Amino acid sequence: MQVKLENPYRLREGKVKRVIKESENVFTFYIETQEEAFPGQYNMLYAFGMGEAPITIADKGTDYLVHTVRAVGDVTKHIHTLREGDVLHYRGPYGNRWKIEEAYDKELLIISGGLGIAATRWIFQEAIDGRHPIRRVLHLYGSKDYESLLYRELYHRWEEKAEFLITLEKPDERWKGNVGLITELIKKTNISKDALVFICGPDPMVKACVLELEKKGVEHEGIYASLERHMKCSVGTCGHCMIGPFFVCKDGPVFRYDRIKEYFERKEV
Amino acid sequence: MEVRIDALTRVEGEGALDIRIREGKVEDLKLRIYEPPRFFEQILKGKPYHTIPDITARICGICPVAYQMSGVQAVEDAFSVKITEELERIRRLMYYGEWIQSHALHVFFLHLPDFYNVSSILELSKMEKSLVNAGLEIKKAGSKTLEKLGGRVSHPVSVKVGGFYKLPESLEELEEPLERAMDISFSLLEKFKGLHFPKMELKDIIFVSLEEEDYPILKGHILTSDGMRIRKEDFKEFFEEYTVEYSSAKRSKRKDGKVYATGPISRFNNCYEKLSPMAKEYAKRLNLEAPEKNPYKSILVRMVEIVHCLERSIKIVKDYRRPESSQIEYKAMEGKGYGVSEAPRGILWHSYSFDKEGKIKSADIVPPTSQNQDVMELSLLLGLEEVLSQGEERIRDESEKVIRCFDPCISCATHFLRVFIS
Amino acid sequence: MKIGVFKFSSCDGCQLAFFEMEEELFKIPSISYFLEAQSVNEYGHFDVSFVEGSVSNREDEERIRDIRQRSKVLVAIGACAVSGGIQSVGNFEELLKTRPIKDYVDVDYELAGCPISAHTLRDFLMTLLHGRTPSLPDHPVCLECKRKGKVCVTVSRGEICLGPITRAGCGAICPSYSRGCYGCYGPVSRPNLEAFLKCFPQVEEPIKLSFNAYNKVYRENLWKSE
Amino acid sequence: MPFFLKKDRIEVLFGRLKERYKIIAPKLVDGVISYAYVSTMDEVPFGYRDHQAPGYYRIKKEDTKELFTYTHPWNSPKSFLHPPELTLLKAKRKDNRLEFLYPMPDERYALFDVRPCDLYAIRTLDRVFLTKAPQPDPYYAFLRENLFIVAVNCNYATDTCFCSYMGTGPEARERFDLCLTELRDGFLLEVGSSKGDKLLEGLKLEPASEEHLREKEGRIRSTLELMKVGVERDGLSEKLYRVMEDTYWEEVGRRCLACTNCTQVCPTCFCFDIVEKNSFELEESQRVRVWDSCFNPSFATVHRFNIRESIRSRYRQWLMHKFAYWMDQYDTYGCVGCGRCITWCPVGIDIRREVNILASKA
Ligand SMILES: Cc1cc2nc3c(=O)[nH]c(=O)nc-3n(C[C@H](O)[C@H](O)[C@H](O)COP(=O)(O)OP(=O)(O)OC[C@H]3O[C@@H](n4cnc5c(N)ncnc54)[C@H](O)[C@@H]3O)c2cc1C
Ligand code: SF4
Ligand code: SF4
Ligand code: SF4
Repeated sequence: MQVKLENPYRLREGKVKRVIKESENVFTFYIETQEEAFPGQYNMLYAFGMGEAPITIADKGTDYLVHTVRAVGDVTKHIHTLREGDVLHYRGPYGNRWKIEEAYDKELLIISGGLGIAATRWIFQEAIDGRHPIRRVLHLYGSKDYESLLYRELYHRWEEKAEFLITLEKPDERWKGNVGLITELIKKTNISKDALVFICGPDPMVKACVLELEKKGVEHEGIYASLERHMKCSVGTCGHCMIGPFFVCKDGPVFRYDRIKEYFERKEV
Repeated sequence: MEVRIDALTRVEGEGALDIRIREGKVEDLKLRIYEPPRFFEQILKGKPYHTIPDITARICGICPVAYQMSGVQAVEDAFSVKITEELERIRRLMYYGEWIQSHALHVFFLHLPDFYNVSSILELSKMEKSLVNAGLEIKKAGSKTLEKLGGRVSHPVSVKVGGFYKLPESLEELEEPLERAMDISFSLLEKFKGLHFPKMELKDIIFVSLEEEDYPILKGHILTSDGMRIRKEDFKEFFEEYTVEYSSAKRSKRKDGKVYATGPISRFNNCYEKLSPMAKEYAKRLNLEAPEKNPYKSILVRMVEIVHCLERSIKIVKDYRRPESSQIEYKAMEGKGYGVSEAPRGILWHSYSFDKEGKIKSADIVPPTSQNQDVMELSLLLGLEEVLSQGEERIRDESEKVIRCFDPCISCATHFLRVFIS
Repeated sequence: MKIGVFKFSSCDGCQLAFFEMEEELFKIPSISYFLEAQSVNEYGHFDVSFVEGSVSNREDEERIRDIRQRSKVLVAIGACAVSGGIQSVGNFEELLKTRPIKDYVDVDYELAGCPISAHTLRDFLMTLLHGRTPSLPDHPVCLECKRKGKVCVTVSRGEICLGPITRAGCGAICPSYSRGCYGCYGPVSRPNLEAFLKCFPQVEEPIKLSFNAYNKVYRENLWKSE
Repeated sequence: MPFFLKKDRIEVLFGRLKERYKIIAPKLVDGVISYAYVSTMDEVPFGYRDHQAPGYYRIKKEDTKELFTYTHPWNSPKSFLHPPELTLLKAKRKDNRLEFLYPMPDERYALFDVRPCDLYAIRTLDRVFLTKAPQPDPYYAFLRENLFIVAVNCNYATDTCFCSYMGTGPEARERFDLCLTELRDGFLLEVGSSKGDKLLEGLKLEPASEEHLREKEGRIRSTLELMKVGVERDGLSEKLYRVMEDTYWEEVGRRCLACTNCTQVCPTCFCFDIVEKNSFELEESQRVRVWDSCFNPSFATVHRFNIRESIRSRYRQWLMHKFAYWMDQYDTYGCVGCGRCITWCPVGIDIRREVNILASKA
């Protein structure tokens, strides 16, 4: 018998169209591809001899997709050496997507912490492109300092179309806006009880935001969070990304908060 | 003039050499081994007998099997254990593996660069790539034998009192590398013949080796070139260890004060007749004859011994059938035991006494390098005669070359009990 | 990349691993200091220094501090350098004072093993050459033992095996030769010693005889209790 | 239709398998019954009996003419379907480009003597790698599709066996090609697939009698009765979900060595790591899948931080996965009751006992 199955480990290639230096160790890559994908999904990016790393699809155009990568380890550092015209090997897209339709006729609150904005940029842009019946789109973005702000060239457009608020933890004299943790910003902001919330950021930030949202009367059913876990296969077989009964790689990375709450909030699950 | 070599290179372990020259003559010459002693005999005290092969192996990472073999032999001697011929053959094979590996390491990595006046095998490989590759292949045959029988090259894990923890199903995979190493060794004949050897003759020294049924390696009694045959238990009656102030390693001399040498040249001179046919042939083609008294030619003797080991190994491998049992039963008992074998560098003598439960009461180990320090100094005196007038650089260079002929292993030499300041 | 290889109190077995790398030894660019391998050595600055052996006296102590100063990355290789080695058993009997490298200077990486395996050394060097961050195993020998399909000697024959608390890396050689691991790679960083000793009180002796008896983990948890 | 096979005719069956497949069968390796390559039936440890208990395994030769006197081998079919090391891809640098090769395993195995628990474990692995995976794993699929299974029903159970409690044995019910039950003077031979039919093609076989069938039933029943300790399966996962914060986990965590043995010998534990194997000068690089374990301290690290730092939490992950999460993920328990993790735990932690204690706290 001949086994003819699509090999999930098969790598495809895309040309790097454009590289943007966002900050000292964060670069954004535009990759040529016509692959279908949805906001919230990620690819496994391959670096020869180094391994693979899951990286969110930060945005997508008709013939390209966007990855924003922070150089922290072997794979990501290698990817940072890529320049226009180089070839990137990857597989994907994997995982589920942000359920934007849940926000129809409601308020949509997006909360991004640090690099988490890579996972919300695309869905935010969709939400404000006018095709979705969403009452109000609000995006809160918390970042460490001025230097690490990502996607600065897009802010102007975003601010025109939606409420896009930034807060910095450790600002310098260049900064005129909000100062403090993102939870402070949530506190200050007017959010309706039935708002739909998308969060992406480090675990502790997600937890803190949920607490703050609870205070505003937002139900856990109305909160979605995109999680990060150790991942090797991305197709639900290596076991590394498990959180309770869920595989973050295939059941997530986006989870409705009430579904993962009891595992996510528990220590060491 | 004082010539100092602060750190000898391309030898195992670290030592130094001080030479004082006055009016064209060496006035004083000191081989200083400064590695701190590691007190093995003391560490062994109180430990159970079965730890001997694992602990004593750590005296030397280059010839651990030698320590294991002398060690288990001493325990077996104390407990009156008689190993079967079959198991003895496999012990020999393992020991051959170590000789091949260790000799090839010395010949190609440490010694050969001297004959080409280069700093290392890395440089040598740039000019004599195929020679170096050949050396690697020969060494690999030894390494593979050790890995197959003991799990790894350095500090193999399979040797125990009474035999082996486990023996492989088959040794078939060793045949090819061993045979290839043999072919390669012969293909290098012309290269070795073409090496240039400075003249030197060690006239008045005694060659000391073991003597046993075959060319000595695993066991036997001590044989001296002036005709003495000494039982292993009497070793210390004829040879004595002493220390010198400037060195942290013990030395050894014959009680009658004669300087002696142990190692390849001594074995070759004392037991030439027992070499395998191909090894004899190899020696003949190198125009090497016993007695050979030029230590510079030890490199050739090592090649001859490699051929001997390869020939014997191939036979054992071909005849190999896994023994019914990899070890024989025995009981620990009170007593004293001796073990002696031929490490690649020469005679390695162990003795232990045990209490009723087999705990070690005392341990005494005499490694080859301790024994060879006097002959090394003597050879230096001879070897330097020619070059004394040729400047410091040359003296230094030649001194190291002389020392390398003896393949000293300083880690072995500094294993010992206590420093006596003389 | 400038590489230095240094020896302190030891048996030489870990340096041998360089030679046992065979052909690949020749692919290492620029070994600038390695007494055992070459006669021309340069004692300058090093990108990576490999240190074998334990520190036993004043001179050693000064030497290791000097090497540290000259080295961007310092790697302790083998049980002697990582734990003090077999000779450090003497510390407890007040025979001598010999200590692991980390007791004197900062160490960037520790390659476990008595001796280290040529394979591990190869992978480590290669990882550095490829510009990767080396990651060394912190799981027990048991995992390797099972990956190799070896039968557990403790369960099937009642042998004492230090596998469950010993750092992987050797390829589970001892269980492969039907004997229990005697711990030559030293402990994993957080072994459950209490549980292990409770179940196998007889392992205390082999741990204390072992080439890693003076390892920090054992020093602090095992010898203290006395 | 089941057949009756005389004792000596089993050789014929073995011979036919050998013509077509690489046979993996029980064999004595270092005094333990292990799945390994065998070339003749003499290598199979007929007449031996394994005695297993928590942290204990020994065998003894029995004075008997019966063949299948032992239980399952210490390792499991997992070793061959999801091998401990498998190359997923080979990448090669060539003129500034990368070339990729995806080597598919090409072994055609026949597993001779698969016990009901392990047969069920294969079914579980099928779900993990094929039917419930978002993308079926072709490497597994290849080995699986070429696999020929000769199941053997158990006439004996050792003290760590509890398949009956997990509903997986001691009788094989599906997914075999052939199934043997040893009877007093022969074998009952059942055919479970067309592959099985094909292997028997042309053999003259005697149909089994009512009596043969009755004997089989009797034998299965007495094996069942040997299993005295198990777990209460009904509602188990719900109960366990309720005790995730119980202090008892701390208690087990204090005993567990995190040695990973249980996960490695378990026939259904599938977790793996993917590691790079590079050539020295990085002309070539392979991605290799190797067995991993949730007890490995590096298993769940995110940004240098191990999410499950305590052994307690790693033990909880293992047990909850087997008996609770698995149900949600694959609609079956992750445990088939083979007892391997009990036997091969060096400190003898008995998962049945731990499950029962935890469940009783719900
Ligand atoms: C669904 C998902 C989406 C993601 N999206 C993005 C994204 O859009 N952009 C992005 O930049 N990242 C993203 N990540 C995170 C990224 O995948 C990880 O950071 C990944 O581990 C990077 O791989 P690496 O090989 O470069 O680093 P790794 O080598 O895996 O290192 C990862 C972390 O471990 C540390 N580390 C490295 N070496 C060692 C060592 N030897 N010992 C201990 N710690 C070490 C590093 O400092 C780093 O913090 C995402 C993760 C997930 C799960
Ligand atoms: S033999 Fe030792 S290393 Fe192997 S599983 Fe058993 S306890 Fe672990
Ligand atoms: S099994 Fe243990 S003692 Fe044996 S080589 Fe490996 S780490 Fe060393
Ligand atoms: S959890 Fe234990 S008893 Fe259950 S299938 Fe796995 S190894 Fe067997």
